[in-house]
Amino acid sequence: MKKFINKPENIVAELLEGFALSHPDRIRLVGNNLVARALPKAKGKVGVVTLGGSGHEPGLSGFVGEGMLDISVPGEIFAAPGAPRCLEAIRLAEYGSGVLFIVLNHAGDVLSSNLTMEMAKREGLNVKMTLTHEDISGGTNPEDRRGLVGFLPVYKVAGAAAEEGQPLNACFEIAERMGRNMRTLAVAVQTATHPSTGQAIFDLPDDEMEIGMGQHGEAGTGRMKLKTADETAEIMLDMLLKDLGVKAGEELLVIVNGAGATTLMELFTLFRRVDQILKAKGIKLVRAKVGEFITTQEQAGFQLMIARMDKELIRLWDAPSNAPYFVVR
Amino acid sequence: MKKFINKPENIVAELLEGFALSHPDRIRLVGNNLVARALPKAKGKVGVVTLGGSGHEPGLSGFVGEGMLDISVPGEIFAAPGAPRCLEAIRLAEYGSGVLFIVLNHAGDVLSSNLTMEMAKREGLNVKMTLTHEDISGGTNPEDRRGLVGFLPVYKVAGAAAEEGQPLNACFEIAERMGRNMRTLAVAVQTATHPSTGQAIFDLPDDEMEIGMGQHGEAGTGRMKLKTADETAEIMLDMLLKDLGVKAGEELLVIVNGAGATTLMELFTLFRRVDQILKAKGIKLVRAKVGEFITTQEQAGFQLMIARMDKELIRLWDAPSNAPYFVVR
Amino acid sequence: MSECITKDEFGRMVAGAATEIRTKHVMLSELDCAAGDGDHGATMLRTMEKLEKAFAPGGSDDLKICLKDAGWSVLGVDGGASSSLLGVFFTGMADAVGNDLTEMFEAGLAALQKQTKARPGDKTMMDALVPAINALRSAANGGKSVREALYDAAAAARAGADATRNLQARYGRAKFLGEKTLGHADPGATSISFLFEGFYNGFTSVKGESNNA
Amino acid sequence: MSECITKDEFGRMVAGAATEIRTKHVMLSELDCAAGDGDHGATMLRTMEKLEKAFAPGGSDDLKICLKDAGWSVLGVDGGASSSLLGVFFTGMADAVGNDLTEMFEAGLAALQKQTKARPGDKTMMDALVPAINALRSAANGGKSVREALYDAAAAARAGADATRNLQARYGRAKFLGEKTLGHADPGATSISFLFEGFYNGFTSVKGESNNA
Ligand SMILES: Nc1ncnc2c1ncn2[C@@H]1O[C@H](COP(=O)(O)OP(=O)(O)O)[C@@H](O)[C@H]1O
Ligand SMILES: Nc1ncnc2c1ncn2[C@@H]1O[C@H](COP(=O)(O)OP(=O)(O)O)[C@@H](O)[C@H]1O
Ligand SMILES: [Mg+2]
Ligand SMILES: [Mg+2]
Ligand SMILES: [Mg+2]
Ligand SMILES: [Mg+2]
Repeated sequence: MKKFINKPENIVAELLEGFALSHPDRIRLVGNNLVARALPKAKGKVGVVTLGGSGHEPGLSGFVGEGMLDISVPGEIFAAPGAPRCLEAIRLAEYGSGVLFIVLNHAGDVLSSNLTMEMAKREGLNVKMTLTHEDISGGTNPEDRRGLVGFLPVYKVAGAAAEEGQPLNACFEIAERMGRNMRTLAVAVQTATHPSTGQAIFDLPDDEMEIGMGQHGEAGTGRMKLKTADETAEIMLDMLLKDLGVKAGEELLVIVNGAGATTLMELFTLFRRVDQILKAKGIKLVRAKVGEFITTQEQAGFQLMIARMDKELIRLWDAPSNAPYFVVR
Repeated sequence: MKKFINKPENIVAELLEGFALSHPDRIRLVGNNLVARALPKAKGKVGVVTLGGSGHEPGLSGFVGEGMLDISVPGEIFAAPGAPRCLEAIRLAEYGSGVLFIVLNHAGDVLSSNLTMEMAKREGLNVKMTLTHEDISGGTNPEDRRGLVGFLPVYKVAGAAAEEGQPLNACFEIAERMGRNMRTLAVAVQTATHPSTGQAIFDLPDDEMEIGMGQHGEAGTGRMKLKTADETAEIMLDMLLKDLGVKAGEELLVIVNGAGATTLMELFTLFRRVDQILKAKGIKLVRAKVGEFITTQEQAGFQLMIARMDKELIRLWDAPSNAPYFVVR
Repeated sequence: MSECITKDEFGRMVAGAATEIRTKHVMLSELDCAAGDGDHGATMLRTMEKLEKAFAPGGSDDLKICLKDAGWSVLGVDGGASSSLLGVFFTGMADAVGNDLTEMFEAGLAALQKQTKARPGDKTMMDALVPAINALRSAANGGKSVREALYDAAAAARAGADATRNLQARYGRAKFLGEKTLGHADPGATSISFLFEGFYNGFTSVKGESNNA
Repeated sequence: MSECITKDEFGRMVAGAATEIRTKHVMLSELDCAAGDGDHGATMLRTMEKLEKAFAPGGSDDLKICLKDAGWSVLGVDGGASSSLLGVFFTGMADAVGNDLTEMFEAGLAALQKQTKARPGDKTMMDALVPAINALRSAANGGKSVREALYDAAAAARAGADATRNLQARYGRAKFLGEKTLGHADPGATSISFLFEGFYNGFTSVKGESNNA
């Protein structure tokens, strides 16, 4: 493994320290290694909290900032944080109007957040939890659909709603509406090495790719020969459009998220084909985002996300943010 | 090679198409595949133009936008564009007060830009060219020092000066001052494959790294056993501080630029050590930027840049920008 | 067996379990590499550290306080599914202190079953934990000693863990691997079998007796 | 040799050179892989396309216009150092149309030398180009025919290119590789030798004569 790290057991603490130091005006570490805004949100607004494993930078803590998250609870490498730190984060993000807790559907995260919710309720905290699960490779049962890069629009629109002073119920409804209207599919072509163990997290023959691969090398169902950019975009977009039931005239947000080693060069090439297909079908591509938002170390591959937008969701997506890895003017 | 591309000869055209489509409000392709702002700069201001090979995304075209570049001239993969398109860009970026032409010191780019300057002068265009060459691995002769991620502060401060209406001479002086006060060193641990040829661009044994490796696998001088993040940061920062002659009390901008496959996790870890060392030496780290600004496909490694800042340079660095990969509010 | 367990006795059980995990954590990570993310050994090591700390000399003499502390700090290991589940388990046991050991374990299991739908057959830690606790119950009902009960539990846990080799994962990360999980024992079930092995070793250690109950 | 060359004659030379590059471009890229970025063959292919197009039937009959067009479109190949340098070279030749072939080549070289400091010995295209043009000059001064002059030039270019094997690069990307460039011929010098080989082939082709000048 060729990674610039020090002792494996210190990776998370050191990366968080570096992250906070590189944005001293915007980010600070509070409590038990929680990532929070340097300037907390004004009293009376809804707090927005999330949790998730580390090793996926800039996800998830890169989206803490005005207009997005108040606090993120980073776990160990690829591992959910436990309930105690989540509870601590929720207490800190209570500015007087309750807290929205955004959870990506992965076994460990759900376990921790269910426990957190029980404890928070016992303490009388006003928390609502919303689960993202838009990975269509999981089949039709929503429980089996993982939360992938769809967290990004959910953080963005719910964060913007909270920032503009909407009440907890409204923020929750917006997050849920965004969640219901989005779908993601991932593809992997090259494994990552686990930074603590130095082991490859999966194997894939030299000429194959796997559609449906999860965020940590959890296998998908679509192992096939490597395809061109255009073919790959066509296969994946087709599955997504069908699953979401998109019709001509509807308005979509598209996100192309690089897994780590896949270049922007490739992501742009793929996005170009997505745009062409949507145009041909009369579907409106109203917003787009191409880059690395949640990575899996140096894995190669990408996630393609589509989301059906409405006027309010677009307005909230466009609202200002100063999160270090999602600045909107 | 596992890359999502179509025909190798179409890579550049397709990636540019996708890039422009993903930012239709900010970017459009003009003329002969030049990347320009969707809304051109106001008349009477200085235009800012750059050139460079493709395959390094988001560099260089990702920094076209209000407050940074007006037009970038992308070449083929890793290859400088020729003079004709550069000349075309300069003509288009002439808004009445001349054009600043920012060139990174690489053989092909310098050749093209010298030719461009001759032609531009013959046409009576008012252009000034500034060359960035801050790679200290090239030795003491400035001609041998390549232009690496230092283009970023130069684009930023010169772009901001042009945006606020400073005359060409002033923009040029600012770019030169920024250029004189910056130093970069790169390190590579893993090769990239050339997207057109499918070949590895260099070889490196499994347990080694190379300090001084250039943007395209041009060898450096510092091949050594792989080091920890802390050791690597110490070695590189030490060389940079010496070369720039930084003294206690001075103010620095630091950029850590990932080569492609090196994770933000690692870059944060490295940055943390840089911050610690500077604190110990009494040097002030006033601004920082950690991410991928110029990449070499899926190469692993990073560039560390330091720059001595003054009040005006900091002000210009902080000025607003809406370049897709460098948004400042 | 229907005696209440003392804090010292449970502390010895924890120490025995910690020794067991410390000798075998590499194998746990290897199992987790086969169909998970390779971190289970590291998480179990951190879990045992927290458990030992909660029972360290100088701490409270109250078993309930020690177990509550253990549960909370295991929840705080931040190591994904397994540390959360074990944290819940020890917290559940804490709530039943005052009852006998079997009842305490049953209370831990009940708490756990509120957090996960996984049941024996799903290739999770439940495949070792449920038979182990069933064995404790049978031993208690059959009038066996704590030592004998723990011996039976360890044997049942081991058998349960071994049997996961032939199962397909239906919970946790591994569920997405389907058939590929066949042929490897579940890491979580394996560590439960090590825990019960260690509980027995620890319980018997001070008395200096041999392993045959 | 002090005759002026016609547009058709030069067009045939270009066609010969294009054929040569098309058969050997893979080798050029391989040489560029050894101590560069592996794209030299591709750049040369695109360069030859532009050259051929400038001399394609239906275009101008004026050699100066054709060469100006060729130079400008080769500059526009966007292929890094070599296409810019060759673009400059053909532009320089265009400016000397009206003089004899040797003088045209010398004018191209002079234009080139304004853009690069590389000289023979620096392991660049200059190591083939300078001897080739020197050979043209000697042939002309010695009263040889164009055909003979081009034959000498091709031989000199090949010898110059071969000799780069023993040189260390001091210009272009390869300069950063220092000693590692030893043992491989310079790609740019090699393509210059192919160009001159092709110029000779093309010039002689229509007359249907054998290769021995
Ligand atoms: N929902 C669940 N119910 C019961 N046990 C589970 C569940 N999810 C995971 N496990 C257990 O946890 C083990 C994996 O633990 P570990 O590797 O530490 O966590 P993670 O999977 O988060 O990396 C699995 O082998 C399984 O025994
Ligand atoms: N400054 C220079 N002067 C003369 N020739 C040069 C110079 N730089 C590069 N070359 C020639 O160009 C060749 C490489 O061409 P090519 O691979 O097409 O361009 P690039 O190096 O930009 O990828 C070298 O082998 C060398 O002969
Ligand atoms: Mg894990
Ligand atoms: Mg090149
Ligand atoms: Mg695991
Ligand atoms: Mg080359």
